[in-house]
Amino acid sequence: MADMLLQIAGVLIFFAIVFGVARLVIGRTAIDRVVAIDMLTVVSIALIALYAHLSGRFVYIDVALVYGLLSFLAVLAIARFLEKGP
Amino acid sequence: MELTGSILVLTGAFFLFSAGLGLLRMPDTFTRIQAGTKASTLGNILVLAGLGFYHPDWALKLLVVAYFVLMTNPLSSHALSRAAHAIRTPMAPSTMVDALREEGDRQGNGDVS
Amino acid sequence: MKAASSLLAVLLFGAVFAGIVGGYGERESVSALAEQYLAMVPRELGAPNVVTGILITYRGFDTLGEVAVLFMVAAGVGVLLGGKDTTTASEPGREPRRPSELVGNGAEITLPLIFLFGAYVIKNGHLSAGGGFQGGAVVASGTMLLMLALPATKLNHGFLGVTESLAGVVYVGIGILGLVFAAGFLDSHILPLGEFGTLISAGAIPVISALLGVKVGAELSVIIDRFRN
Amino acid sequence: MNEQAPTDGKGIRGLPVLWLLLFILWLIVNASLATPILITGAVISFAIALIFARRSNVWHIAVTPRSAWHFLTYTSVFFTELVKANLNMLRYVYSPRIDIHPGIVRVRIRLKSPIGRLALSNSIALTPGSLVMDVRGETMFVHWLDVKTTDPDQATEMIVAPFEKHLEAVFG
Repeated sequence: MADMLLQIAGVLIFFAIVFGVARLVIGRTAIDRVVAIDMLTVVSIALIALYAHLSGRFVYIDVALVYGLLSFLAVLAIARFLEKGP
Repeated sequence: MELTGSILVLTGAFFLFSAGLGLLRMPDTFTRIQAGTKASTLGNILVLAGLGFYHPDWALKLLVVAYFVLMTNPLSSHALSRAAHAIRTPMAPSTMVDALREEGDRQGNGDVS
Repeated sequence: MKAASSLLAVLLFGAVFAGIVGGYGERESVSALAEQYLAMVPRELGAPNVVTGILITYRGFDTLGEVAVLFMVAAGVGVLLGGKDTTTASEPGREPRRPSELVGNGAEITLPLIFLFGAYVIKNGHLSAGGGFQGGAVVASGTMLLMLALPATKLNHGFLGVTESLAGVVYVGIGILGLVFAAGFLDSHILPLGEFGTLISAGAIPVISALLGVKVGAELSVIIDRFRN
Repeated sequence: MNEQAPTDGKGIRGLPVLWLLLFILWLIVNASLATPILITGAVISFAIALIFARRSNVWHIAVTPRSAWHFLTYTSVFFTELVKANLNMLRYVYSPRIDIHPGIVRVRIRLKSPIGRLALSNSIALTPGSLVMDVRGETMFVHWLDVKTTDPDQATEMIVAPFEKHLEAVFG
Protein backbone atom coordinates (compact mmCIF):
# COMPACT_ATOMS: atom_id res chain seq x y z
CA MET A 1 0.00 0.00 0.00
CA ALA A 2 2.61 2.49 1.14
CA ASP A 3 4.86 1.59 -1.77
CA MET A 4 2.05 2.09 -4.23
CA LEU A 5 1.33 5.55 -2.82
CA LEU A 6 5.01 6.39 -3.25
CA GLN A 7 4.85 5.27 -6.86
CA ILE A 8 1.83 7.49 -7.50
CA ALA A 9 3.76 10.32 -5.86
CA GLY A 10 6.64 9.64 -8.25
CA VAL A 11 4.31 9.86 -11.24
CA LEU A 12 2.85 13.15 -9.98
CA ILE A 13 6.34 14.59 -9.51
CA PHE A 14 7.23 13.44 -13.01
CA PHE A 15 4.30 15.42 -14.40
CA ALA A 16 5.26 18.43 -12.30
CA ILE A 17 8.65 18.29 -14.00
CA VAL A 18 7.01 17.94 -17.41
CA PHE A 19 4.91 21.07 -16.76
CA GLY A 20 7.96 22.94 -15.55
CA VAL A 21 9.89 22.00 -18.68
CA ALA A 22 6.91 23.04 -20.81
CA ARG A 23 6.97 26.48 -19.20
CA LEU A 24 10.72 26.52 -19.78
CA VAL A 25 10.17 25.89 -23.49
CA ILE A 26 7.25 28.28 -23.95
CA GLY A 27 8.91 30.96 -21.92
CA ARG A 28 7.53 34.20 -23.35
CA THR A 29 9.96 36.20 -21.21
CA ALA A 30 13.32 35.35 -19.72
CA ILE A 31 11.92 35.76 -16.20
CA ASP A 32 9.31 33.09 -16.93
CA ARG A 33 12.03 30.65 -17.80
CA VAL A 34 13.93 31.43 -14.63
CA VAL A 35 10.75 30.92 -12.62
CA ALA A 36 10.38 27.54 -14.25
CA ILE A 37 13.96 26.66 -13.36
CA ASP A 38 13.43 27.81 -9.79
CA MET A 39 10.37 25.63 -9.44
CA LEU A 40 12.17 22.70 -11.06
CA THR A 41 14.93 22.98 -8.48
CA VAL A 42 12.52 22.76 -5.59
CA VAL A 43 10.94 19.73 -7.21
CA SER A 44 14.40 18.23 -7.68
CA ILE A 45 15.20 18.69 -4.00
CA ALA A 46 12.11 16.68 -3.14
CA LEU A 47 13.10 14.13 -5.77
CA ILE A 48 16.64 13.79 -4.42
CA ALA A 49 15.27 13.28 -0.92
CA LEU A 50 12.90 10.65 -2.30
CA TYR A 51 15.79 8.95 -4.06
CA ALA A 52 17.78 9.02 -0.84
CA HIS A 53 14.92 7.12 0.75
CA LEU A 54 14.60 4.62 -2.11
CA SER A 55 18.32 3.85 -2.20
CA GLY A 56 18.63 4.11 1.57
CA ARG A 57 21.60 6.44 1.48
CA PHE A 58 21.69 9.19 4.06
CA VAL A 59 24.47 11.04 2.24
CA TYR A 60 22.17 12.16 -0.56
CA ILE A 61 20.41 14.56 1.81
CA ASP A 62 23.63 16.60 1.79
CA VAL A 63 23.41 16.64 -1.98
CA ALA A 64 19.90 18.08 -1.73
CA LEU A 65 21.17 20.79 0.58
CA VAL A 66 24.04 21.75 -1.71
CA TYR A 67 21.70 21.71 -4.68
CA GLY A 68 19.26 24.04 -2.96
CA LEU A 69 22.07 26.38 -2.06
CA LEU A 70 23.52 26.52 -5.57
CA SER A 71 20.14 27.01 -7.24
CA PHE A 72 19.31 29.82 -4.85
CA LEU A 73 22.58 31.48 -5.83
CA ALA A 74 21.90 30.93 -9.52
CA VAL A 75 18.44 32.50 -9.36
CA LEU A 76 19.77 35.49 -7.43
CA ALA A 77 22.55 35.93 -9.96
CA ILE A 78 20.21 35.73 -12.94
CA ALA A 79 17.75 38.12 -11.31
CA ARG A 80 20.56 40.57 -10.67
CA PHE A 81 21.79 40.21 -14.24
CA LEU A 82 18.35 40.74 -15.77
CA GLU A 83 17.69 43.67 -13.48
CA LYS A 84 20.63 45.56 -14.87
CA GLY A 85 19.02 45.30 -18.28
CA PRO A 86 20.66 45.01 -21.66
CA MET B 1 3.90 4.87 10.41
CA GLU B 2 4.93 4.06 6.88
CA LEU B 3 1.41 4.69 5.67
CA THR B 4 1.34 8.15 7.28
CA GLY B 5 4.69 8.91 5.67
CA SER B 6 3.60 7.79 2.24
CA ILE B 7 0.34 9.74 2.45
CA LEU B 8 2.32 12.87 3.35
CA VAL B 9 4.68 12.26 0.44
CA LEU B 10 1.74 11.78 -1.88
CA THR B 11 0.11 15.02 -0.71
CA GLY B 12 3.40 16.82 -1.21
CA ALA B 13 3.74 15.37 -4.69
CA PHE B 14 0.23 16.55 -5.43
CA PHE B 15 1.16 20.09 -4.41
CA LEU B 16 4.30 19.92 -6.56
CA PHE B 17 2.10 18.80 -9.44
CA SER B 18 -0.22 21.76 -8.84
CA ALA B 19 2.80 24.06 -8.78
CA GLY B 20 3.71 22.82 -12.24
CA LEU B 21 0.16 23.21 -13.48
CA GLY B 22 -0.09 26.69 -11.99
CA LEU B 23 3.17 27.63 -13.67
CA LEU B 24 1.64 26.57 -16.95
CA ARG B 25 -1.84 28.05 -16.56
CA MET B 26 -1.41 31.39 -14.80
CA PRO B 27 -1.81 34.47 -17.01
CA ASP B 28 1.30 36.55 -16.32
CA THR B 29 4.80 36.34 -14.88
CA PHE B 30 3.96 37.57 -11.41
CA THR B 31 1.06 35.22 -10.88
CA ARG B 32 3.25 32.38 -12.16
CA ILE B 33 5.90 33.27 -9.62
CA GLN B 34 3.23 33.13 -6.91
CA ALA B 35 1.86 29.78 -8.00
CA GLY B 36 5.32 28.28 -8.41
CA THR B 37 6.65 29.50 -5.08
CA LYS B 38 3.81 28.71 -2.73
CA ALA B 39 2.74 25.31 -3.95
CA SER B 40 6.27 24.02 -4.51
CA THR B 41 7.42 25.14 -1.06
CA LEU B 42 4.57 23.40 0.72
CA GLY B 43 4.91 20.34 -1.51
CA ASN B 44 8.61 20.10 -0.79
CA ILE B 45 8.08 20.42 2.96
CA LEU B 46 5.39 17.75 2.91
CA VAL B 47 7.60 15.33 0.97
CA LEU B 48 10.46 15.89 3.40
CA ALA B 49 8.12 15.46 6.37
CA GLY B 50 6.79 12.23 4.92
CA LEU B 51 10.32 10.90 4.52
CA GLY B 52 10.92 11.90 8.12
CA PHE B 53 8.21 9.43 9.08
CA TYR B 54 10.01 6.70 7.18
CA HIS B 55 13.39 7.44 8.75
CA PRO B 56 13.01 9.05 12.18
CA ASP B 57 16.81 9.19 12.46
CA TRP B 58 16.99 11.46 9.39
CA ALA B 59 14.34 13.79 10.75
CA LEU B 60 16.59 16.55 12.04
CA LYS B 61 18.58 16.82 8.85
CA LEU B 62 15.42 16.81 6.76
CA LEU B 63 14.22 19.61 9.01
CA VAL B 64 17.34 21.58 8.13
CA VAL B 65 16.69 21.08 4.43
CA ALA B 66 13.04 22.10 4.86
CA TYR B 67 14.04 25.20 6.80
CA PHE B 68 16.57 26.08 4.15
CA VAL B 69 13.96 25.81 1.40
CA LEU B 70 11.50 27.78 3.50
CA MET B 71 14.01 30.59 3.80
CA THR B 72 15.54 30.72 0.33
CA ASN B 73 12.55 30.03 -1.89
CA PRO B 74 10.51 33.14 -1.02
CA LEU B 75 13.70 35.19 -1.22
CA SER B 76 14.54 34.06 -4.71
CA SER B 77 10.97 34.61 -5.84
CA HIS B 78 11.13 38.11 -4.35
CA ALA B 79 14.36 38.83 -6.22
CA LEU B 80 12.82 37.50 -9.43
CA SER B 81 9.62 39.50 -9.18
CA ARG B 82 11.59 42.61 -8.33
CA ALA B 83 13.73 42.11 -11.42
CA ALA B 84 10.64 41.38 -13.52
CA HIS B 85 9.05 44.61 -12.39
CA ALA B 86 12.21 46.59 -12.96
CA ILE B 87 12.44 45.53 -16.61
CA ARG B 88 8.73 46.20 -17.08
CA THR B 89 7.54 42.69 -17.75
CA PRO B 90 3.96 43.01 -19.02
CA MET B 91 1.25 42.22 -16.50
CA ALA B 92 -2.01 40.42 -17.15
CA PRO B 93 -4.77 42.52 -18.71
CA SER B 94 -6.99 41.94 -15.71
CA THR B 95 -4.47 43.75 -13.48
CA MET B 96 -6.26 46.39 -11.43
CA VAL B 97 -3.63 48.59 -9.85
CA ASP B 98 0.15 49.00 -9.80
CA ALA B 99 1.14 51.16 -6.87
CA LEU B 100 4.82 50.40 -7.33
CA ARG B 101 4.88 51.77 -10.86
CA GLU B 102 3.15 54.97 -9.74
CA GLU B 103 5.61 55.33 -6.93
CA GLY B 104 8.59 54.59 -9.16
CA ASP B 105 7.47 57.12 -11.76
CA ARG B 106 7.00 59.75 -9.12
CA GLN B 107 10.54 59.19 -7.90
CA GLY B 108 11.85 59.64 -11.42
CA ASN B 109 12.51 55.91 -11.62
CA GLY B 110 16.11 56.52 -10.59
CA ASP B 111 15.78 54.34 -7.56
CA VAL B 112 19.25 55.11 -6.31
CA SER B 113 19.99 54.91 -2.65
CA MET C 1 10.61 29.36 -34.63
CA LYS C 2 12.30 30.27 -31.39
CA ALA C 3 9.93 28.06 -29.45
CA ALA C 4 10.55 25.21 -31.87
CA SER C 5 14.31 25.47 -31.50
CA SER C 6 14.12 25.65 -27.73
CA LEU C 7 11.80 22.65 -27.74
CA LEU C 8 14.36 20.83 -29.88
CA ALA C 9 17.14 21.75 -27.47
CA VAL C 10 15.13 20.55 -24.49
CA LEU C 11 14.21 17.31 -26.25
CA LEU C 12 17.82 16.60 -27.19
CA PHE C 13 18.94 17.32 -23.67
CA GLY C 14 16.17 15.13 -22.35
CA ALA C 15 17.21 12.29 -24.65
CA VAL C 16 20.82 12.51 -23.46
CA PHE C 17 19.70 12.67 -19.85
CA ALA C 18 17.27 9.79 -20.27
CA GLY C 19 20.10 7.74 -21.74
CA ILE C 20 22.25 8.44 -18.73
CA VAL C 21 19.52 7.76 -16.18
CA GLY C 22 18.17 4.74 -18.02
CA GLY C 23 21.57 3.14 -18.25
CA TYR C 24 22.37 3.84 -14.65
CA GLY C 25 22.38 1.08 -12.14
CA GLU C 26 24.30 0.61 -8.97
CA ARG C 27 27.34 -1.41 -9.92
CA GLU C 28 27.06 -4.94 -8.62
CA SER C 29 30.66 -6.02 -9.01
CA VAL C 30 33.89 -4.07 -9.02
CA SER C 31 36.99 -4.63 -11.08
CA ALA C 32 40.06 -6.28 -9.65
CA LEU C 33 41.95 -3.01 -9.28
CA ALA C 34 39.02 -1.34 -7.51
CA GLU C 35 38.73 -4.37 -5.27
CA GLN C 36 42.34 -4.01 -4.27
CA TYR C 37 41.94 -0.31 -3.54
CA LEU C 38 38.75 -0.94 -1.59
CA ALA C 39 40.54 -3.42 0.61
CA MET C 40 43.81 -1.53 0.85
CA VAL C 41 42.69 2.02 1.62
CA PRO C 42 40.72 1.32 4.80
CA ARG C 43 43.44 -1.04 6.02
CA GLU C 44 46.52 1.04 5.25
CA LEU C 45 45.19 4.56 5.49
CA GLY C 46 42.23 4.13 7.85
CA ALA C 47 39.92 6.25 5.70
CA PRO C 48 36.36 5.06 4.96
CA ASN C 49 36.19 7.39 1.97
CA VAL C 50 38.38 5.54 -0.50
CA VAL C 51 38.39 8.30 -3.10
CA THR C 52 39.73 10.95 -0.76
CA GLY C 53 42.24 8.48 0.61
CA ILE C 54 43.59 7.80 -2.87
CA LEU C 55 43.54 11.46 -3.89
CA ILE C 56 45.42 12.67 -0.88
CA THR C 57 47.99 9.93 -0.40
CA TYR C 58 48.66 7.66 -3.38
CA ARG C 59 47.87 10.49 -5.76
CA GLY C 60 49.01 13.24 -3.40
CA PHE C 61 51.49 14.58 -5.88
CA ASP C 62 48.78 15.03 -8.52
CA THR C 63 46.59 16.84 -6.00
CA LEU C 64 49.46 19.17 -5.26
CA GLY C 65 49.68 19.82 -8.99
CA GLU C 66 45.96 20.57 -9.20
CA VAL C 67 46.23 23.05 -6.36
CA ALA C 68 49.17 24.64 -8.11
CA VAL C 69 47.12 24.98 -11.31
CA LEU C 70 44.33 26.66 -9.33
CA PHE C 71 46.87 28.97 -7.76
CA MET C 72 48.19 29.92 -11.17
CA VAL C 73 44.65 30.60 -12.38
CA ALA C 74 44.06 32.89 -9.41
CA ALA C 75 47.33 34.66 -10.06
CA GLY C 76 46.59 34.96 -13.78
CA VAL C 77 43.13 36.39 -13.19
CA GLY C 78 44.67 38.81 -10.75
CA VAL C 79 47.24 39.96 -13.29
CA LEU C 80 44.70 40.28 -16.12
CA LEU C 81 41.87 41.95 -14.20
CA GLY C 82 43.61 43.45 -11.23
CA GLY C 83 44.65 46.82 -12.56
CA LYS C 84 41.23 47.95 -13.75
CA ASP C 85 39.78 48.99 -10.41
CA THR C 86 40.17 52.71 -10.95
CA THR C 87 38.77 52.89 -14.48
CA THR C 88 35.56 50.93 -13.99
CA ALA C 89 34.78 52.32 -10.57
CA SER C 90 31.92 54.57 -11.65
CA GLU C 91 30.47 54.77 -15.09
CA PRO C 92 28.82 58.12 -15.61
CA GLY C 93 25.91 56.75 -17.65
CA ARG C 94 23.44 54.80 -15.59
CA GLU C 95 23.65 54.14 -11.93
CA PRO C 96 23.22 50.48 -11.03
CA ARG C 97 19.97 49.65 -9.28
CA ARG C 98 20.10 49.41 -5.55
CA PRO C 99 20.15 45.77 -4.48
CA SER C 100 17.11 44.58 -2.60
CA GLU C 101 17.18 45.17 1.13
CA LEU C 102 15.44 41.88 1.80
CA VAL C 103 17.91 39.89 -0.25
CA GLY C 104 20.71 41.57 1.67
CA ASN C 105 19.15 40.62 4.99
CA GLY C 106 18.56 37.11 3.76
CA ALA C 107 22.18 36.83 2.73
CA GLU C 108 23.32 38.00 6.16
CA ILE C 109 21.30 35.19 7.69
CA THR C 110 22.16 32.46 5.19
CA LEU C 111 25.89 33.19 4.94
CA PRO C 112 26.93 31.81 8.34
CA LEU C 113 24.94 28.66 7.58
CA ILE C 114 26.63 28.29 4.20
CA PHE C 115 30.10 28.69 5.65
CA LEU C 116 29.26 26.24 8.40
CA PHE C 117 28.10 23.77 5.80
CA GLY C 118 31.30 24.33 3.84
CA ALA C 119 33.28 23.51 6.97
CA TYR C 120 31.18 20.39 7.42
CA VAL C 121 31.86 19.22 3.87
CA ILE C 122 35.60 19.87 4.29
CA LYS C 123 35.65 18.03 7.61
CA ASN C 124 33.88 15.07 6.04
CA GLY C 125 36.74 14.52 3.59
CA HIS C 126 37.99 11.19 4.86
CA LEU C 127 34.70 9.89 6.27
CA SER C 128 31.96 10.16 3.66
CA ALA C 129 31.07 12.36 0.71
CA GLY C 130 33.05 15.56 0.83
CA GLY C 131 36.59 16.80 0.89
CA GLY C 132 38.74 19.82 0.48
CA PHE C 133 37.88 20.74 -3.08
CA GLN C 134 34.12 20.34 -2.66
CA GLY C 135 34.03 22.19 0.65
CA GLY C 136 36.19 24.93 -0.79
CA ALA C 137 33.70 25.30 -3.62
CA VAL C 138 30.82 25.61 -1.13
CA VAL C 139 32.73 28.30 0.75
CA ALA C 140 33.42 30.12 -2.51
CA SER C 141 29.72 30.00 -3.42
CA GLY C 142 29.09 31.67 -0.08
CA THR C 143 31.48 34.41 -1.18
CA MET C 144 29.54 34.67 -4.41
CA LEU C 145 26.31 35.18 -2.47
CA LEU C 146 28.09 37.94 -0.55
CA MET C 147 29.05 39.64 -3.82
CA LEU C 148 25.55 39.30 -5.27
CA ALA C 149 23.44 40.35 -2.33
CA LEU C 150 25.71 42.83 -0.61
CA PRO C 151 27.76 44.48 -3.34
CA ALA C 152 29.09 47.09 -0.94
CA THR C 153 31.23 44.48 0.80
CA LYS C 154 34.95 44.67 0.25
CA LEU C 155 36.95 41.49 0.46
CA ASN C 156 40.24 41.68 2.27
CA HIS C 157 42.55 40.37 -0.43
CA GLY C 158 45.63 40.64 1.75
CA PHE C 159 44.13 38.41 4.41
CA LEU C 160 42.86 35.87 1.88
CA GLY C 161 46.23 35.83 0.12
CA VAL C 162 48.09 35.22 3.36
CA THR C 163 45.65 32.47 4.41
CA GLU C 164 45.96 30.76 1.09
CA SER C 165 49.77 30.95 0.98
CA LEU C 166 49.99 29.74 4.55
CA ALA C 167 47.76 26.76 3.78
CA GLY C 168 49.90 25.98 0.75
CA VAL C 169 53.14 26.20 2.72
CA VAL C 170 51.82 23.97 5.49
CA TYR C 171 50.58 21.50 2.87
CA VAL C 172 54.05 21.19 1.36
CA GLY C 173 55.51 21.16 4.84
CA ILE C 174 53.38 18.13 5.73
CA GLY C 175 54.58 16.52 2.53
CA ILE C 176 58.19 17.02 3.58
CA LEU C 177 57.44 15.74 7.07
CA GLY C 178 56.16 12.61 5.39
CA LEU C 179 59.47 12.35 3.54
CA VAL C 180 61.37 12.59 6.83
CA PHE C 181 59.23 10.58 9.23
CA ALA C 182 57.35 8.16 6.98
CA ALA C 183 57.73 6.39 3.69
CA GLY C 184 57.74 9.35 1.30
CA PHE C 185 56.49 12.71 0.19
CA LEU C 186 52.91 13.35 1.40
CA ASP C 187 52.73 10.03 3.23
CA SER C 188 49.87 10.32 5.70
CA HIS C 189 51.40 8.06 8.34
CA ILE C 190 53.14 10.87 10.19
CA LEU C 191 50.12 10.92 12.50
CA PRO C 192 48.64 7.80 14.11
CA LEU C 193 45.80 6.11 12.27
CA GLY C 194 43.41 6.36 15.18
CA GLU C 195 40.05 4.68 15.43
CA PHE C 196 38.47 3.84 12.10
CA GLY C 197 35.58 6.08 11.12
CA THR C 198 36.01 8.87 13.67
CA LEU C 199 36.93 12.45 12.95
CA ILE C 200 40.50 12.18 14.24
CA SER C 201 41.72 9.21 12.28
CA ALA C 202 43.39 8.24 9.02
CA GLY C 203 46.68 9.91 9.88
CA ALA C 204 47.29 13.26 8.21
CA ILE C 205 44.44 12.93 5.71
CA PRO C 206 41.96 15.19 7.59
CA VAL C 207 44.65 17.82 8.11
CA ILE C 208 45.60 17.84 4.44
CA SER C 209 41.95 17.88 3.46
CA ALA C 210 41.22 20.86 5.70
CA LEU C 211 44.24 22.72 4.32
CA LEU C 212 43.06 22.00 0.78
CA GLY C 213 39.60 23.29 1.67
CA VAL C 214 40.94 26.54 3.09
CA LYS C 215 43.24 27.02 0.14
CA VAL C 216 40.65 26.27 -2.52
CA GLY C 217 38.01 28.41 -0.78
CA ALA C 218 40.33 31.40 -0.50
CA GLU C 219 41.57 31.08 -4.08
CA LEU C 220 38.12 30.74 -5.62
CA SER C 221 36.86 33.66 -3.52
CA VAL C 222 39.65 35.85 -4.85
CA ILE C 223 38.92 34.77 -8.43
CA ILE C 224 35.18 35.52 -8.05
CA ASP C 225 35.93 38.88 -6.50
CA ARG C 226 38.30 39.77 -9.33
CA PHE C 227 35.55 39.10 -11.87
CA ARG C 228 33.09 41.34 -10.06
CA ASN C 229 33.93 44.55 -11.87
CA MET D 1 20.88 47.88 5.73
CA ASN D 2 23.89 49.95 6.62
CA GLU D 3 22.20 53.29 6.58
CA GLN D 4 19.70 52.25 9.20
CA ALA D 5 22.12 50.38 11.39
CA PRO D 6 22.15 51.67 14.94
CA THR D 7 25.35 53.09 16.34
CA ASP D 8 26.34 49.80 17.93
CA GLY D 9 26.21 47.97 14.64
CA LYS D 10 29.78 46.80 15.11
CA GLY D 11 29.10 45.22 18.48
CA ILE D 12 29.09 41.53 19.19
CA ARG D 13 25.73 41.43 20.94
CA GLY D 14 24.46 38.88 18.50
CA LEU D 15 27.36 36.52 19.11
CA PRO D 16 25.82 34.14 21.69
CA VAL D 17 22.63 33.61 19.69
CA LEU D 18 24.48 32.98 16.47
CA TRP D 19 27.07 30.76 18.11
CA LEU D 20 24.41 28.60 19.72
CA LEU D 21 22.44 28.40 16.49
CA LEU D 22 25.45 27.38 14.42
CA PHE D 23 26.59 24.88 17.03
CA ILE D 24 23.19 23.18 17.08
CA LEU D 25 23.18 23.16 13.30
CA TRP D 26 26.64 21.59 13.29
CA LEU D 27 25.47 18.81 15.57
CA ILE D 28 22.43 18.21 13.36
CA VAL D 29 24.31 17.97 10.09
CA ASN D 30 26.96 15.76 11.65
CA ALA D 31 24.37 13.59 13.37
CA SER D 32 26.90 12.66 16.02
CA LEU D 33 27.88 13.61 19.54
CA ALA D 34 31.48 12.33 19.57
CA THR D 35 33.96 14.49 21.46
CA PRO D 36 36.13 15.56 18.48
CA ILE D 37 33.03 16.68 16.63
CA LEU D 38 31.81 18.67 19.63
CA ILE D 39 35.17 20.41 19.97
CA THR D 40 35.70 21.21 16.28
CA GLY D 41 32.07 22.32 16.05
CA ALA D 42 32.44 24.71 18.98
CA VAL D 43 35.62 26.21 17.49
CA ILE D 44 34.35 26.51 13.92
CA SER D 45 30.95 27.89 14.87
CA PHE D 46 32.59 30.38 17.22
CA ALA D 47 34.90 31.61 14.45
CA ILE D 48 32.05 32.00 11.95
CA ALA D 49 29.80 33.59 14.57
CA LEU D 50 32.52 36.08 15.50
CA ILE D 51 32.96 37.15 11.89
CA PHE D 52 29.28 37.52 11.10
CA ALA D 53 28.07 38.95 14.41
CA ARG D 54 30.53 41.82 13.91
CA ARG D 55 29.54 42.34 10.29
CA SER D 56 25.94 43.24 10.81
CA ASN D 57 23.24 43.82 13.38
CA VAL D 58 21.00 41.11 11.97
CA TRP D 59 21.61 38.83 14.90
CA HIS D 60 20.73 41.23 17.68
CA ILE D 61 17.94 39.12 19.09
CA ALA D 62 16.93 39.08 22.71
CA VAL D 63 15.58 35.71 23.71
CA THR D 64 13.03 35.91 26.49
CA PRO D 65 10.17 33.57 27.44
CA ARG D 66 7.72 36.08 26.01
CA SER D 67 9.45 36.27 22.64
CA ALA D 68 9.75 32.49 22.53
CA TRP D 69 6.01 32.18 23.13
CA HIS D 70 5.25 34.70 20.41
CA PHE D 71 7.59 32.86 18.08
CA LEU D 72 5.63 29.67 18.63
CA THR D 73 2.34 31.42 17.94
CA TYR D 74 3.87 33.01 14.87
CA THR D 75 4.95 29.59 13.62
CA SER D 76 1.48 28.12 14.05
CA VAL D 77 -0.15 31.12 12.38
CA PHE D 78 2.37 30.82 9.59
CA PHE D 79 1.70 27.17 8.89
CA THR D 80 -2.06 27.54 8.92
CA GLU D 81 -1.75 30.46 6.53
CA LEU D 82 0.63 28.45 4.35
CA VAL D 83 -1.84 25.61 4.03
CA LYS D 84 -4.72 28.04 3.47
CA ALA D 85 -2.70 29.82 0.79
CA ASN D 86 -2.12 26.58 -1.01
CA LEU D 87 -5.71 25.46 -0.91
CA ASN D 88 -6.60 28.89 -2.25
CA MET D 89 -4.01 28.46 -4.99
CA LEU D 90 -5.41 25.04 -5.86
CA ARG D 91 -8.82 26.62 -6.33
CA TYR D 92 -7.39 29.04 -8.87
CA VAL D 93 -5.22 26.47 -10.61
CA TYR D 94 -7.91 23.85 -11.07
CA SER D 95 -10.76 26.20 -11.93
CA PRO D 96 -11.67 25.90 -15.61
CA ARG D 97 -11.29 29.63 -16.16
CA ILE D 98 -8.81 31.57 -14.08
CA ASP D 99 -10.73 34.62 -12.89
CA ILE D 100 -8.38 36.81 -10.93
CA HIS D 101 -7.65 40.51 -10.66
CA PRO D 102 -4.02 40.86 -9.66
CA GLY D 103 -2.42 44.12 -8.74
CA ILE D 104 0.32 45.72 -6.70
CA VAL D 105 -0.82 47.47 -3.55
CA ARG D 106 0.96 49.41 -0.89
CA VAL D 107 1.05 48.36 2.76
CA ARG D 108 2.72 49.87 5.81
CA ILE D 109 5.06 47.97 8.08
CA ARG D 110 6.13 48.94 11.54
CA LEU D 111 8.98 46.45 11.99
CA LYS D 112 12.44 47.93 12.25
CA SER D 113 14.86 45.06 12.70
CA PRO D 114 16.29 43.47 9.53
CA ILE D 115 15.50 39.92 10.54
CA GLY D 116 11.93 40.85 11.44
CA ARG D 117 11.40 42.48 8.07
CA LEU D 118 12.84 39.45 6.34
CA ALA D 119 10.62 37.07 8.28
CA LEU D 120 7.60 39.23 7.52
CA SER D 121 8.30 39.34 3.80
CA ASN D 122 8.93 35.60 3.66
CA SER D 123 5.66 34.99 5.47
CA ILE D 124 3.82 37.28 3.08
CA ALA D 125 5.39 35.54 0.11
CA LEU D 126 4.08 32.20 1.33
CA THR D 127 0.59 33.21 2.38
CA PRO D 128 -2.65 33.64 0.43
CA GLY D 129 -2.08 35.29 -2.89
CA SER D 130 0.56 37.82 -1.96
CA LEU D 131 4.19 38.41 -2.87
CA VAL D 132 6.52 41.19 -1.78
CA MET D 133 7.79 43.23 -4.70
CA ASP D 134 9.85 45.89 -2.97
CA VAL D 135 10.46 47.55 0.35
CA ARG D 136 11.14 51.24 0.66
CA GLY D 137 11.48 52.45 4.20
CA GLU D 138 8.16 51.86 5.89
CA THR D 139 6.25 51.05 2.74
CA MET D 140 6.06 47.58 1.31
CA PHE D 141 4.75 46.90 -2.16
CA VAL D 142 2.85 43.66 -2.35
CA HIS D 143 1.67 41.86 -5.44
CA TRP D 144 -1.80 40.61 -4.65
CA LEU D 145 -3.34 37.81 -6.66
CA ASP D 146 -6.88 39.03 -6.12
CA VAL D 147 -7.03 42.67 -5.14
CA LYS D 148 -9.79 43.29 -2.66
CA THR D 149 -8.93 46.83 -1.68
CA THR D 150 -6.44 49.46 -2.83
CA ASP D 151 -6.53 51.40 0.41
CA PRO D 152 -3.15 51.00 2.19
CA ASP D 153 -4.68 50.78 5.66
CA GLN D 154 -7.17 48.09 4.80
CA ALA D 155 -4.57 46.17 2.81
CA THR D 156 -2.20 46.34 5.78
CA GLU D 157 -4.94 45.01 7.99
CA MET D 158 -5.59 42.11 5.64
CA ILE D 159 -2.07 41.11 4.62
CA VAL D 160 0.39 42.18 7.28
CA ALA D 161 -1.46 42.32 10.58
CA PRO D 162 -1.68 38.58 11.41
CA PHE D 163 2.11 38.22 11.43
CA GLU D 164 3.26 41.64 12.50
CA LYS D 165 1.77 41.38 15.97
CA HIS D 166 3.88 38.36 16.84
CA LEU D 167 6.97 39.28 14.89
CA GLU D 168 7.10 42.64 16.60
CA ALA D 169 7.19 40.91 19.96
CA VAL D 170 9.93 38.53 18.80
CA PHE D 171 12.29 40.69 16.79
CA GLY D 172 11.16 44.29 17.31
